[in-house]
Amino acid sequence: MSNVFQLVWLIPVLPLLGFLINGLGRKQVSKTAAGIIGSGTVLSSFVISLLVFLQLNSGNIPKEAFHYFDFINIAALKIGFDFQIDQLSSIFLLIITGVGFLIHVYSTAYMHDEEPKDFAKYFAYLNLFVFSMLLLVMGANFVIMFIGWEGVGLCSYLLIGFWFKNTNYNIAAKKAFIMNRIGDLGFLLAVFWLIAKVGSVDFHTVFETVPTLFTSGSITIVDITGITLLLFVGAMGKSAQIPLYTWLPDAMAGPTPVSALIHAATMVTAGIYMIARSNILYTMAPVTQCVVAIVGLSTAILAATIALKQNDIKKVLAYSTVSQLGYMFLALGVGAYTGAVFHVMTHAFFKALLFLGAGSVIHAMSGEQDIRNMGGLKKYMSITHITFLLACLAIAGMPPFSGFFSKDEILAGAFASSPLLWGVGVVGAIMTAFYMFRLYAMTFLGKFRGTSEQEHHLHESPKAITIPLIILAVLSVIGGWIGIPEIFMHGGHRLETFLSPVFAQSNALIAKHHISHTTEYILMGISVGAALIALLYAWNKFSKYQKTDKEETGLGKVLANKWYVDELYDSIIVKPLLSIAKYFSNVFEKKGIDGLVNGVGKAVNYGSRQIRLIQSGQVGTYVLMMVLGILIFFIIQLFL
Amino acid sequence: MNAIIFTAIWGVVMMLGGAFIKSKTTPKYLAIFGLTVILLLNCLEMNSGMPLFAVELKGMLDFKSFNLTFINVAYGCTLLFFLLNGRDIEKVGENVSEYFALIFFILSGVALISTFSSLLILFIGIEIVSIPLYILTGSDKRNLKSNEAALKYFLMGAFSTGIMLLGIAFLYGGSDIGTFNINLMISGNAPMPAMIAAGLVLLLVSMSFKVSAAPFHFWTPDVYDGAPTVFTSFMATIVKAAVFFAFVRLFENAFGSMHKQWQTLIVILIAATLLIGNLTAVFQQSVKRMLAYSSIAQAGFMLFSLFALSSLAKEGLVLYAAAYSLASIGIFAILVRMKDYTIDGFNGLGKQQPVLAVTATVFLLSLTGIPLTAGFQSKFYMLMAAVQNGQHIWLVIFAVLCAAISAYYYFRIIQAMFFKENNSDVELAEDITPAFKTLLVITSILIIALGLYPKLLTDWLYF
Amino acid sequence: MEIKWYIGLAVALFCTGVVGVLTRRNSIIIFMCIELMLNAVNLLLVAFSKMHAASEIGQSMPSVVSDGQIFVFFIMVVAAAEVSVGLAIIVMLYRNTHSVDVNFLNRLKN
Amino acid sequence: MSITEILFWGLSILALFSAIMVVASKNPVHSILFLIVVFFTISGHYILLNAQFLAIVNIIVYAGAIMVLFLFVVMLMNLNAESEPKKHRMLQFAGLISGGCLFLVIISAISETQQASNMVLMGGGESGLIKNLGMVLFKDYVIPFEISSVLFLSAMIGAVVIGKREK
Amino acid sequence: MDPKDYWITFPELLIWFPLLAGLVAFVIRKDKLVKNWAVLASLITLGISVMSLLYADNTKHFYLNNVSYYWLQNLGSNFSVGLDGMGHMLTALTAVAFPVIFIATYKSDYKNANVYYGLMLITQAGLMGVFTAMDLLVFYFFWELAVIPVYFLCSRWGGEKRIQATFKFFVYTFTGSLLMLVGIIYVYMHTAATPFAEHSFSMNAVYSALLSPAEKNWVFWLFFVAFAIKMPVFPFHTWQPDTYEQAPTSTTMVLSGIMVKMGVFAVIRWILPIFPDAVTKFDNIVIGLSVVGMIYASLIAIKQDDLKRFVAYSSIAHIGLMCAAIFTKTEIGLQGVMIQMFSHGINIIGMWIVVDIIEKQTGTRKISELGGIAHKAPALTIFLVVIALANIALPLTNAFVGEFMMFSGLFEFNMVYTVVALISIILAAVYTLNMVQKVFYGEANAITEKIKEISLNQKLILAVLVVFIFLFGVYPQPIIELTKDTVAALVTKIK
Repeated sequence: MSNVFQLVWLIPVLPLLGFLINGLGRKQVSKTAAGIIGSGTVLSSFVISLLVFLQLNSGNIPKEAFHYFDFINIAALKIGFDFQIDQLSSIFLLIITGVGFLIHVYSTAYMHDEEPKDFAKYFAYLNLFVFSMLLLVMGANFVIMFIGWEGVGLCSYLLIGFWFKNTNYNIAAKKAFIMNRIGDLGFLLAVFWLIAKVGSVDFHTVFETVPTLFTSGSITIVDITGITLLLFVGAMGKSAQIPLYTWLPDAMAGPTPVSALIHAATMVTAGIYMIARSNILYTMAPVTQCVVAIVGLSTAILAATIALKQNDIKKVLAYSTVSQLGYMFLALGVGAYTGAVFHVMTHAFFKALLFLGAGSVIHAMSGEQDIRNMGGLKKYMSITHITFLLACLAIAGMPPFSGFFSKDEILAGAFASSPLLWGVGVVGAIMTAFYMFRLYAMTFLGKFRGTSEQEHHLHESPKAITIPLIILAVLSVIGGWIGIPEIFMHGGHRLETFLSPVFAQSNALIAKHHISHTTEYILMGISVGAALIALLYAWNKFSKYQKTDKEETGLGKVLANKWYVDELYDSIIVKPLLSIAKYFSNVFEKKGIDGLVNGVGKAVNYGSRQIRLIQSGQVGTYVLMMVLGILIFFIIQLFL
Repeated sequence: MNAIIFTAIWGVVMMLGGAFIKSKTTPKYLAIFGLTVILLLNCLEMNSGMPLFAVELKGMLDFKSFNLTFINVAYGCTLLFFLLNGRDIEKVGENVSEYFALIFFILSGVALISTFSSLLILFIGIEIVSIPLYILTGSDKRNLKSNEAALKYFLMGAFSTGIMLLGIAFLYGGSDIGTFNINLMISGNAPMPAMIAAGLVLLLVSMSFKVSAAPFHFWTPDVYDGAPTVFTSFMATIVKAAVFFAFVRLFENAFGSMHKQWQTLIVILIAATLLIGNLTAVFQQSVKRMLAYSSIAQAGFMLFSLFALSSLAKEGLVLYAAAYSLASIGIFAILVRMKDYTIDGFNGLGKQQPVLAVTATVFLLSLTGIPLTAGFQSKFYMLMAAVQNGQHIWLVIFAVLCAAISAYYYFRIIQAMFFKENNSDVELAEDITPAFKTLLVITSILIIALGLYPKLLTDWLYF
Repeated sequence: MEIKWYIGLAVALFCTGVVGVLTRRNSIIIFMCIELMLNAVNLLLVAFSKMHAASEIGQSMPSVVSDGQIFVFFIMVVAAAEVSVGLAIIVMLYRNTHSVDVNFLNRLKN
Repeated sequence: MSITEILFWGLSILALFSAIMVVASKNPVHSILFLIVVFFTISGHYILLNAQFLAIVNIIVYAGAIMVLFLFVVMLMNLNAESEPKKHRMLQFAGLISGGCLFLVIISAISETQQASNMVLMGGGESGLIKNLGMVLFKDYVIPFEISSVLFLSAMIGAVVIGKREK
Repeated sequence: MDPKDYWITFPELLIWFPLLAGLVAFVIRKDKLVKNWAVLASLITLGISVMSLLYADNTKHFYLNNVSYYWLQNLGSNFSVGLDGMGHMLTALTAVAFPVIFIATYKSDYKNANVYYGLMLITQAGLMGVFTAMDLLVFYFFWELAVIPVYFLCSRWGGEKRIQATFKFFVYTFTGSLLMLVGIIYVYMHTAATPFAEHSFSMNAVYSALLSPAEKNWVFWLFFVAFAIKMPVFPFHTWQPDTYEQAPTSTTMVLSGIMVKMGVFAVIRWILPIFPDAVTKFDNIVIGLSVVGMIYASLIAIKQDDLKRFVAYSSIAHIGLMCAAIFTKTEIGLQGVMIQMFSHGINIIGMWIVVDIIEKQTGTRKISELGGIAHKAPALTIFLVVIALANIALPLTNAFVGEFMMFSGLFEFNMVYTVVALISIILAAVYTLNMVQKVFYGEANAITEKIKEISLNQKLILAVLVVFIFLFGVYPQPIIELTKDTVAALVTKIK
């Protein structure tokens, strides 16, 4: 066992340190210091994760989790504060710390207009996020994972609402948090269910014992399905799937790097990580898998359709993220776990790149986000333009860019389980290509449509922005080559071989279905071809786009308004809830319960007022009462 | 025996003193001195078991330490009453020494009815207690309320005497051995013959009248309200407690063996008394009248001793008598000094007279039955006795609910004293001497001491 | 003579007194009715004492018989005392209100 | 029907009649006189029962002292029929009914019991004689006797306190 | 094993010292002086409690933590007090809370401060007594002793509608405790004899009282109503918002921080062991009520505009969960309650401190009138946000551990309740974030313009609380270690 593993705990702790320093000393530290601390910590944990990865790659893998201290330790339940390092988590570690680092660097430039203490605060939050995300992926049991899980939710809340003076941003942040919360409840319930059934939350224990318990019958298929479904609810919230996806587009209120890091590269993929982590459970619950696949696919399509009509550069990217996430869930649903993870990785590269590029554009346009007021930017900001184009190609799934490999793998998996899924998937892919290039064309091609004073200080962004762009561009070009399918190159899929131990159990259960190479070629051809056509169509349609103020009509309007989903939620959930609350607090509480309580008091008062009238002051009455009393007593005593 | 003889004699002394002593204040000191001596003599008799004069009792009286302890309690409270209210008695009218004399006669009556063992003594004792009370009630001659109270009290009192006598007559006729001795009257718990039953009911009624238990309580509010406040204080506390003691002793010794046969009547009495007393008190605006009703409510709790009729209950009764008397004497003593008897009259007392307010709070808390006060212990004993008895738990619950209501009206005064402001800065209370304050403080300390450690009292009851 | 007749008579007189107390307003008359009640009781007691005299207990211990009559004696004593006080009170009230009507006594109520 | 029974019934009816008249008659003076009659009849009963001492005391104390006192007071206030207005009927009626009920209840409770049919020793019996009662009174009942003095004292003081005019 | 005859023991110290300190406070006339005296005294009490925690191990130091004196032998009641795990934990909470409260409200001046602080300290003594009582009668005494001073505190120094509100509170709780008294006596009458008396109030005797199931079923309610009112559990809660709104904030802190725990504590200490069968019989009703209460209170909290009422309702929701968790009778649930009792105390006191600061500075509690405090007073905001997050049980805050365990206990009991109860967690997020947003974010308005950053000692106090929040959020084990014996004993007793 190499001593690198003794440093594992540093990976999350370093960003935490960064958070503490920047957070507590936000008044003292200068901008540069804050930037250096922020990025430096993440960089160093990246280095460590790299070392860890190399260790794993060289085949020495820690047998069990690293135990640090007891979190909860009672007779009924033991939950340690444990980290688990295996292939899966190491991949994610690399993505998080790597992309995270780049985005930190990017941010130093992007946020430089902020006041020093806000600047420091921003980096503090960013580090805190990285810390939580690392907890999420390193946690060796569901509870630690959940800690990270909610932690990232919190950070996204804080960062979306970073400019807290703007109420709409706060509301967006709140929405994000609450929708995540809804998902988290699913997660929690699943955990409780596990505790009740398995009596443990450790990944090792659970994944070892569940199959045996299942065969022994002490866990039924119902339990497993329930648990997995509930976990998936959690994933829905975190990874913005139907019906809990609406928060993600609103989350674009946050600073662009945040959108890149949290809402594209890392946090939103937590759901995929979690399901991939507990793949065995899912493999044992086909119903759930089916649900996952369907939800994923429909999300992919729905989001894609919406993206077709969005004009806010970040909104388009947001919806494309949602739809890409949908693809990943599709992959998980059809049991192509490797594919999902693969796509997470590539997506992290190109989507981060897209966002950062968009950020650079917005930066150049001094805050303008509406692509209808852009255009022809390619002659002002070439690096941004190039990298953006590469990213678009990647996401559109053009070979040999990274997106192609991962998406192709997913589609292949889908086809294997049912051609229908594949078909729909392809449609999604086509739309992806279309809206991405609509975006690209309207932004960079044609002639500039913005105001003149926007125009004359258009400029290429500084190094700190462009370098990350370039690095990411490279990655999103070559990133896919670690997963070259069999048909091109035998043993080319290094990722699969690397990850295979993680999914060993599931793969044992899944019947390995082979698609003949010819079919695979055909599929590939169709999807790529279709996408290409859509791409070219969008290219020349929108490169000569003119600003028109004619209203969208028909389907276009519906799409532009995102299928009115927000309005729907508002009217069937939010409003009724609020009115009930209103009724309770104004009527039921006051009139009902408290009314009852006070009613007793009133009754006593009333009784008092009445009963004292008997005290008439007349001796005659008094004596009469006495005599009556005597009579009653006599009757009771002598005749009853 | 000492108590009876010497209180009677001292009454005569006070009476004659009235003829010779011109000073208004002297009788008070005379009375206080005399009562102290008598108290000591009674203690002496308790310890030695020997009275100064050997009188052949002929089964008329019974001086077991239990009864003597009660006499101590009653006399002790009276002493306190003298100390606190001496000045106010002087204010009532001219015939100060006569008032004291009457009080002493009442005390001898108290001693009689707390030691009687013959119905004859009970009858005479009750009359000795009542007749002077009629007079004291009417002693504020110019005040029509006082007159009215006196007449009402007298007429109804005489009426209830009639009832009582009829009852006694039936008992005499009904008991096979034709006796007035309560210990021999009945034995065994065979279903009682009709005449005994009739006698029992009539006695029950007349005694309930004397202790103002509903539905025979009607005289109480008017009389307590009309009588001069000092004497209200006296008759609402010591006298009432004494009559209660007699009540319990009568029914325990005479009818204890057939307790179950008449328990129902007691249950009705308790329920009615608690309900009416507490409910009616809620709405009163005059503190004096409110206290009158509250005394009815308290009687409801004391009746539990009759309901249970166990040793616990009897201890409880003595404890209750002490606690209730102490607290009421205290609160009345303060009331007497108040200018305005309405609850608003107490507004802002806490600022003007902190000592009065705080002690008054202790008294009221005790009357409410808040722990750490004697009031709680006594109620606690009563409830324990009742629960121990086993039947009619609903009655116990009903009782505590009524106690909750009682909190409602007692706390109105506390609120007035501490939490309400009085706009004018006139004196709320008059001639508050340091001695008076000290006495009040001592009283409240007594109450709390009893509340923390009731054995102070209960241990005396048997040895 | 059976005791029940005496009981009947005494109770009848007693109840007449009660009715008087209930129906009259003149406090003196009410007071007289109360005296009537007391006398009824006296009669009853004497009758009972003689009843016991007839029984074997009475034969064995004559005190049983005399007890009742002594009691009557004491009742008379008490009654006398009561009367003196009662009339005094009534007179006092008459001095102040020039009426002996109990219905005028309602300053104290509720 | 023996002579005693005849006397008993006669006296009883007279007693009841005059008792009712005490309650019924308007004029206070009349009620007093009727009350005196009642007392006399009751003394008669005492004599029938051979309780001579009580018979005498009854006449002296009640018919003599007490009733005269009453008479004085009534005269002093010169109350007459008109001076008492009607109590309203409702209450009178209720009083009548409840009083009657009381009577019925007690009688019906007691009359049927076997105790109620005990015989009363008419005429004979020594214990009612002054000699015997005197002995008992001063031997067995000395305590109550002495104590009743307290009662009288307090009554006396009371009368003084109440009666004395304030200066 | 240590000698039996210590001249004084921890429970005694914890009770008598605050009591004496309170009595002393009455006679100190100078306001400043009495203020400092109160702080000092409470700090000393804290010291004592910390000491007692060092000797918490009852297997070694039994006679240091338990003592019994003759009191009313003839009734079979002795003045016996003792500290078990739960007792230690709650006395510690009480000991921590009071200095925090005193220092946090150090700025605010009261008329006749001596009376004020005297009563406060006496309240502390009463609370200590409740948590240490090992004799049912003694428990009842302290139960009342703790309430009476609070009654006076609230009605004397409270808001304008204080008298009615407080009086309602008093009569409500008083009725409850009287019913409990009947229950106590009834149980007592069925206990075994002692050398001195035919029955006994001592804890063991009471635990083994011979009650028939039927009797247990109704006596249970006599006890439960009293405690339900104190906690309070829906629908007995209506006194709470009014009282919290009207009471002076420091008293409100005592009420909501500690006094509320009296109810929870009492249920665990007395109801569970005495009426296990009845608990099992009625668990569905009680848990149902609690869960409904959680949702109900949370919904109302969404609509509250007054910060104090807001906190009150959110507290009701939290307490509902505790009550439900107790009645699951599961080890994990009860353990969760133990942790949550402490955490809730800390968090809600913190919440009140912030509310108090805001009210003191702006003169209003209306959420609608506030806003934009964040950039006027960042430190305050950060503290509040942390506390708010603890309030919605975010992981790594102390509340999470407790609620996690309670929920998982509840889940073991019944899944449906858990789901419903969890909804209230969402609602908690909704109303808490609403509040944070409306009060602290957005643009500052006329009222909040003049807000200044909080003073150093306020910072320190809040910092202490925040440290607690995170310490027990990350490493709750100490509390678990402290209380797990109690829980184990309970669970075995019930099973």
